[in-house]
Amino acid sequence: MYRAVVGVGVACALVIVLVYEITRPIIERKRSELRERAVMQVLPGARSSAAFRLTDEGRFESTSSDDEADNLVFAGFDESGSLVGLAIEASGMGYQDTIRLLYGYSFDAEAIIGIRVLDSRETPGLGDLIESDAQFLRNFEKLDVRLTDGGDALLHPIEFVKPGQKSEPWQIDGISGATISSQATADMLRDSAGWWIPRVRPRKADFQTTQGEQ
Amino acid sequence: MSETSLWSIFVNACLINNFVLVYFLGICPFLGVSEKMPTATRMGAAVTFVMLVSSVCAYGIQALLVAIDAPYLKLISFIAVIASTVQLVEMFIKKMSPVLFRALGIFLPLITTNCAILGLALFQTNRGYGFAQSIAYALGAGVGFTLALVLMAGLREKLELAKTPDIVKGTAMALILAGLLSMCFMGFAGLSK
Amino acid sequence: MKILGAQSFAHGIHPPESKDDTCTQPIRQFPFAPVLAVPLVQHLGKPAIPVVREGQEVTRGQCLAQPDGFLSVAMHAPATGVIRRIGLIPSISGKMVPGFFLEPFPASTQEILEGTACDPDSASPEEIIAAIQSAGVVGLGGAAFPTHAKLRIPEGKSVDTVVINGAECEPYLTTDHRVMVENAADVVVGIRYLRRAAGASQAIVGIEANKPDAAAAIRAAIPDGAPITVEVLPVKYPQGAEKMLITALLGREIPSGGLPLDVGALCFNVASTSEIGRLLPHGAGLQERVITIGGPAVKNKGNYRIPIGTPLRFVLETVGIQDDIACVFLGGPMMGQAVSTLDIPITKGTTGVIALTRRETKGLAEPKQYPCIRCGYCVEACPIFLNPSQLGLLAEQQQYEKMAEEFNLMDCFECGCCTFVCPSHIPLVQHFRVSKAAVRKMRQTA
Amino acid sequence: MTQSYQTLDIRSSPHLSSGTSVDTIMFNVALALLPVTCFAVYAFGLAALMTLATAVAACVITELVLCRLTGKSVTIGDWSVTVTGLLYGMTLPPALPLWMVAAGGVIAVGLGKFLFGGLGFNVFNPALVGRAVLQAAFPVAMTSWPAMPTDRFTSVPASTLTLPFAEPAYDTLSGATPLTSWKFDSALTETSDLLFGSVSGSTGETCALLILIGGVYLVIRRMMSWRIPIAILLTVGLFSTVLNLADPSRYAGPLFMLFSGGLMLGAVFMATDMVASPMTHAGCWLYGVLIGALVMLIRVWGGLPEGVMYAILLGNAVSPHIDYWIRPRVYGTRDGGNRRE
Amino acid sequence: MATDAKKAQPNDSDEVTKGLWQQNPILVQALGMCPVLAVSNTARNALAMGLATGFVLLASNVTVSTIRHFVPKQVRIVTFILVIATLVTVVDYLIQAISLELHKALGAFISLIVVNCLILGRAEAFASKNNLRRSFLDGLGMGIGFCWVLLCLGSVRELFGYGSLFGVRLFGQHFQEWVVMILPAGGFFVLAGWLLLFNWIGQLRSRRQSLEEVI
Ligand SMILES: Cc1cc2nc3c(=O)[nH]c(=O)nc-3n(C[C@H](O)[C@H](O)[C@H](O)COP(=O)(O)O)c2cc1C
Ligand SMILES: Cc1cc2nc3c(=O)[nH]c(=O)nc-3n(C[C@H](O)[C@H](O)[C@H](O)COP(=O)(O)O)c2cc1C
Ligand SMILES: Cc1cc2nc3c(=O)[nH]c(=O)nc-3n(C[C@H](O)[C@H](O)[C@H](O)COP(=O)(O)O)c2cc1C
Ligand SMILES: Cc1cc2nc3c(=O)[nH]c(=O)nc-3n(C[C@H](O)[C@H](O)[C@H](O)CO)c2cc1C
Ligand code: SF4
Ligand code: SF4
Ligand code: SF4
Ligand code: SF4
Ligand code: FES
Repeated sequence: MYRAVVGVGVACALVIVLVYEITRPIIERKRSELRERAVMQVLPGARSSAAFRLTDEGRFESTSSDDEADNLVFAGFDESGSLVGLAIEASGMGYQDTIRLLYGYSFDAEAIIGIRVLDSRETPGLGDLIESDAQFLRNFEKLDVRLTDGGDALLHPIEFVKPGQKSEPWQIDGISGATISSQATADMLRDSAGWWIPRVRPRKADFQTTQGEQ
Repeated sequence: MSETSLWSIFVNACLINNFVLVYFLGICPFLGVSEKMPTATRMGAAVTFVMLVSSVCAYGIQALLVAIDAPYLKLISFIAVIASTVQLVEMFIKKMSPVLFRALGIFLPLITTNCAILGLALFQTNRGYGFAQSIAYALGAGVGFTLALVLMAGLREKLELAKTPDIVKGTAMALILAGLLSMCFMGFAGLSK
Repeated sequence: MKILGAQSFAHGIHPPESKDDTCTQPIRQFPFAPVLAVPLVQHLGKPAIPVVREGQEVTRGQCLAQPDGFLSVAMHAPATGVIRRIGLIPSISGKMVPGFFLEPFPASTQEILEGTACDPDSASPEEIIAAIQSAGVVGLGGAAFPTHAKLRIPEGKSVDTVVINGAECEPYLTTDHRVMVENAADVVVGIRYLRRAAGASQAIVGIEANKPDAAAAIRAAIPDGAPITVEVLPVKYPQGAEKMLITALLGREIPSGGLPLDVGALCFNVASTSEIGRLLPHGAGLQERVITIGGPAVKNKGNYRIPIGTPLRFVLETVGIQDDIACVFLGGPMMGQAVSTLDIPITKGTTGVIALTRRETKGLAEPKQYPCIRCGYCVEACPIFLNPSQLGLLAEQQQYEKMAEEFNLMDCFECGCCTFVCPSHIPLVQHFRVSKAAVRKMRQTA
Repeated sequence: MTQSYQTLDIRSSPHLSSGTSVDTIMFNVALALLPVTCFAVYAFGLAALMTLATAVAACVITELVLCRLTGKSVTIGDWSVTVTGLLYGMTLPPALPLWMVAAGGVIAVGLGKFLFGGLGFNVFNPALVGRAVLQAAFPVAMTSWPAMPTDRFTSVPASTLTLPFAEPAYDTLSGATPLTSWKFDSALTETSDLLFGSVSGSTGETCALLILIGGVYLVIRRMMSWRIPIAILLTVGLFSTVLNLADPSRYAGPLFMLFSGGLMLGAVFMATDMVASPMTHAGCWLYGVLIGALVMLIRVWGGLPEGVMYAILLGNAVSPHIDYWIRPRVYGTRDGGNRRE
Repeated sequence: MATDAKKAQPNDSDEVTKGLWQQNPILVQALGMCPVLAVSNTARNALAMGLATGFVLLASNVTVSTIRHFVPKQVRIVTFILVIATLVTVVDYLIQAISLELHKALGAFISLIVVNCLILGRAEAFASKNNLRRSFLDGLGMGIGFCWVLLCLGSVRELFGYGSLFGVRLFGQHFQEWVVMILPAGGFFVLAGWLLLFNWIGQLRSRRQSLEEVI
């Protein structure tokens, strides 16, 4: 009786492995294209990207792009191969569910220079304005994330303010009618940047050494 | 990065993103076993129980699959392991507590191959929950499922004697009620900040 | 169950009392009709067996029929006259029942025939029970259940309290009221008999607060040291239902499907009690009773001592009625039965004759019925704590089984509170009567 | 005289009735809403008038058409659908496009009432079903509060007359209702403003005082359960007092909580809809406490500034259970009488 | 081939059409409702999900029917689940290879086809008892029946929810979206609406039929 099950099982396993092996290269190519596109979007000017992993010693080392670890950052490079900045993932609870987004950090500007929502289930027409509202996205053209002199925290943690009240470069203007989603975005960025920037900034060199490899 | 607190995971799975009313998982038993309040309560209890079991299973399998680097076996092993574990637990309960078995037993086979159970396993691995988080998630999902089911049963029982137009009877009525309940649950949005 | 010191039961309703017209007028003797129709069965139980022939002359108070078995009582001649015929008499249920047609002698003095007296202090309980049975006394509160039958206490039960029901919670009716005011002494004597027969250590008379003069009269009539108390109860319908009364007075709840006996009590109407106290010392039989004739359609409203067997038509013609009379019912407006013909006679169970005009019935005749809006008024009115709303919905779908099994239909005692309050004008109690009959039938055949 | 005997009615007892009937109750509810309606028109001008009129008309016409279509006898004479329409209109922002008002009205009566079998069987409050669907469908329009200029009696906001299916455009937004300013700007509104309605908000919710007066009228006429509003208001009051004492800077006090938003209108007129609320007195208390607690939960910890609607709808969903568990013990039985299982 | 079969044997066409209407898996049997509701927020997602489910249904019917004689009774269900899980895994990877965006939109619901009551239900109730041809036709009919209802659902939700159909905006610039249609509640309502329409048509038909009988 078990012969039949085992037989079917073996056949199934074969089929799965076969399909997996055939589709894997295609899927991986698409994935990296997708990621590349996202990175380029949050790092205007970038033309290629590479993944880096934060090691336990606090260094960054190059890793394969399908690494599923969660301590990854992506470096973006322009045509000449020089570093444009880093793309970092952040996530947090929004209005309806967890929002995941990618933001671009520029070493030169010491600022966040772009964001892109990877995943959200916010209300269409309200919460999803964080992806499309031009006014809101303008907050991220140059969002100040300078570090303190000690280099271990943001000089001005990112602040959320009511729509139209932005007066400092580290403030984020909310979206009227979607206060919660836009505030969640700000909170996410503040926490994530406060954690990552002090770690990546001193190690800018780690990213430049591998620029040729991508 | 999954530092979300257990409480917020629980509230999220139970109220804000209720499995049945928001994620649309387990609709079939939701529509099928929500006509009588006592049955609904017991069904809910059974689902919660199976969810806990399968959450633990899924946590173990995922760890194993990552170790042997065989992500393509995820689905097939989830379903196989969950189904057989539930079967084992069922036999165990039958031996240990016939009363409990009579209360929950008839539902177990129905639930084993149910999308809420598998969905739970898939979601918790996709979100990279740790062990305690997985348990909180399973508990939240189970309690949320029970809540939806029991509320639904109350409403359907109340409507049993109503003079509803003929075309609304049955599944259509259940869907309308589910839609209204789903709308009620929208009020919980934002609770788990 | 004594909440905040007020003695009452929970729930119930407050219909307008409408008692002022009759409650102050003394009881008047009613004239004899040309022909009296005395049915052989005026009580719950077996018909009595005639002991007189057609054409025989009888004396007022003479026994016309003997009880047939225990659950039956004797009938007595309401007047001195001649038995014209033994034939069929229409009854309120629409059925024809056998009975005597008695033609009173207009010239007679109408002396009441007396028999062997029964002494309240020396007679044994059995003797008292037998005396009550041969006096033909039945429950005069409306149910007409043979009074002596209640007094036979089964093996293993005992009674500590005799409850005398002077609540008279039905609107319009004032018979019990007047009886208490005018015949308080008879009531107290009646209690002596009842207490002795039941072996009860005490008696309580429950009277609604709208009859202070009745309470005072009874109190005055109670001899010093007698274990009889008078309790004044809040005015509320159905205070007079024995379950409610016993709960209010004794704080005891009669179990579902049980009798007052199960909680050591017996309940008797004051009018029944007063008749016992009036008849037994003389060995006489019940041949007339006090009845309220009232309602807006009646001209000469009041309480009358009316011979049993007086045709309703004669009663109404004697007191005079308004032209726009629309509805006549026997008993009170909450539980009384409407009559379709005036040819039926007054019986022992008749507590009142109430006639309404078009004006009062206009709203009632064909009220627009709405679906149940779940207002819960009925739930909060039902003294038995049933859910009339749910029962009503089930009744419309004829789910009688479920009504009885899950919603305690059989505990409904048809007080009508639910129908009274229902803003949707759903005939709830009417449904329940039908449903209960259906359930009884199902259970019998099953 | 003999003639009149022949026309005797034969009816079964009881031969008396309390005299209240569904249509008088509903008519009186509409009457109790009249002051609130007048105030709404005064406060928000022509826009409010048009909103309320459209809401009532949409509800009544829907009921009429559905009754005709299904061959039922027409039930608009019992006033219940008028009450539904009026209350529904009162929960809407005064400058909501009229086509949305009408669409919501059709939904309120069609989905919220008719599909369940009409009067008496709607398990959810139909007016709130209408509002909830609108809120889910048009979240932006449902949370836009235009300023009410002095020429409000002669002109209407542009948004009101938006073409069907088109997106409304607003000329001037007054911005925040009291609850929104509290929730997102931590700004409190004067209690007197809340009482007398000089604030922005839904058409019929702004004047707490008139709503209370209407409620007291209905309670005095015994057409409304006073237990439900009292339970809701007490719960909210106590809850907010405790929070306010614990941390006055974060949590608003009871007066603000009680008189702001739709709480008064909801507690007095909408939670009390008998059809969707429990039947027993004890059940009503529990239901009220539950709704009050949910309102506070959503207002204080949820994402929305106002939770009255969702709280009442959830209360409606729970009320069959309340009725099931709070069954009074049947007289003469030990365990509450027969029960399933 | 289906059309050929139809011509050859009227029975065969019944096999296909029963899934379309009288025994429609969604409208009548209420099976496999979860994916129906979850991924029908746009016409494109609905179609993709319908096709994926339909494919698995067809393939599992065929496979199950083929191996039905080799599989002992006791392990039948287990084997079927195994087969279905394999097919789903395959579909999952295929969709990823075709479009990652689509895969993301359908989310976990592709994997959840495994537990779709419809598929196991047909395998158990039909394919394990019938020959290859009939199982194929049954799978085809059920698959199409599933697809078209899903498509109807998705179209209405997209039309009102986004003002577009298959991504093409239909109502111009100023259309006000009905967000509720894309929300979960809208899924329930629209499916209920289709069901009401279906029941109504059924009622009209049976009424006409009984009328004809009377005449
Ligand atoms: C159905 C519905 C969905 C909503 N979705 C969101 C959302 O996704 N994101 C958000 O920030 N606010 C959302 N809101 C609005 C919030 O409840 C709240 O009104 C808003 O954040 C307040 O912003 P404001 O202060 O700018 O008015 C939604 C409201 C409703 C009624
Ligand atoms: C709803 C209801 C109301 C009643 N009200 C009275 C009443 O007011 N007075 C009364 O004597 N009996 C009333 N009864 C009858 C009593 O329950 C009881 O049968 C009676 O008091 C027994 O006395 P009897 O046998 O001497 O008539 C009522 C019964 C019911 C069901
Ligand atoms: C009875 C009633 C119930 C209401 N329920 C809600 C509700 O649950 N959610 C909501 O956002 N607004 C509700 N409102 C409207 C709010 O009072 C008003 O829209 C709110 O204060 C503004 O919040 P916003 O920022 O979401 O626009 C209700 C109004 C009334 C009259
Ligand atoms: C006190 C009271 C409150 C009411 N509140 C509502 C309400 O909030 N919404 C509604 O649609 N109808 C309301 N009604 C009217 C009526 O109950 C409603 O039309 C039915 O729910 C429709 O079946 C109310 C009626 C009363 C007596
Ligand atoms: S007959 Fe009427 S008045 Fe007399 S006790 Fe009964 S209900 Fe009360
Ligand atoms: S008639 Fe029956 S159900 Fe109605 S109130 Fe009286 S006891 Fe209760
Ligand atoms: S007779 Fe009774 S059951 Fe029949 S319709 Fe009228 S109220 Fe309903
Ligand atoms: S009183 Fe009438 S309308 Fe109110 S709940 Fe009872 S049956 Fe329904
Ligand atoms: S439970 Fe059947 S498809 Fe989800």
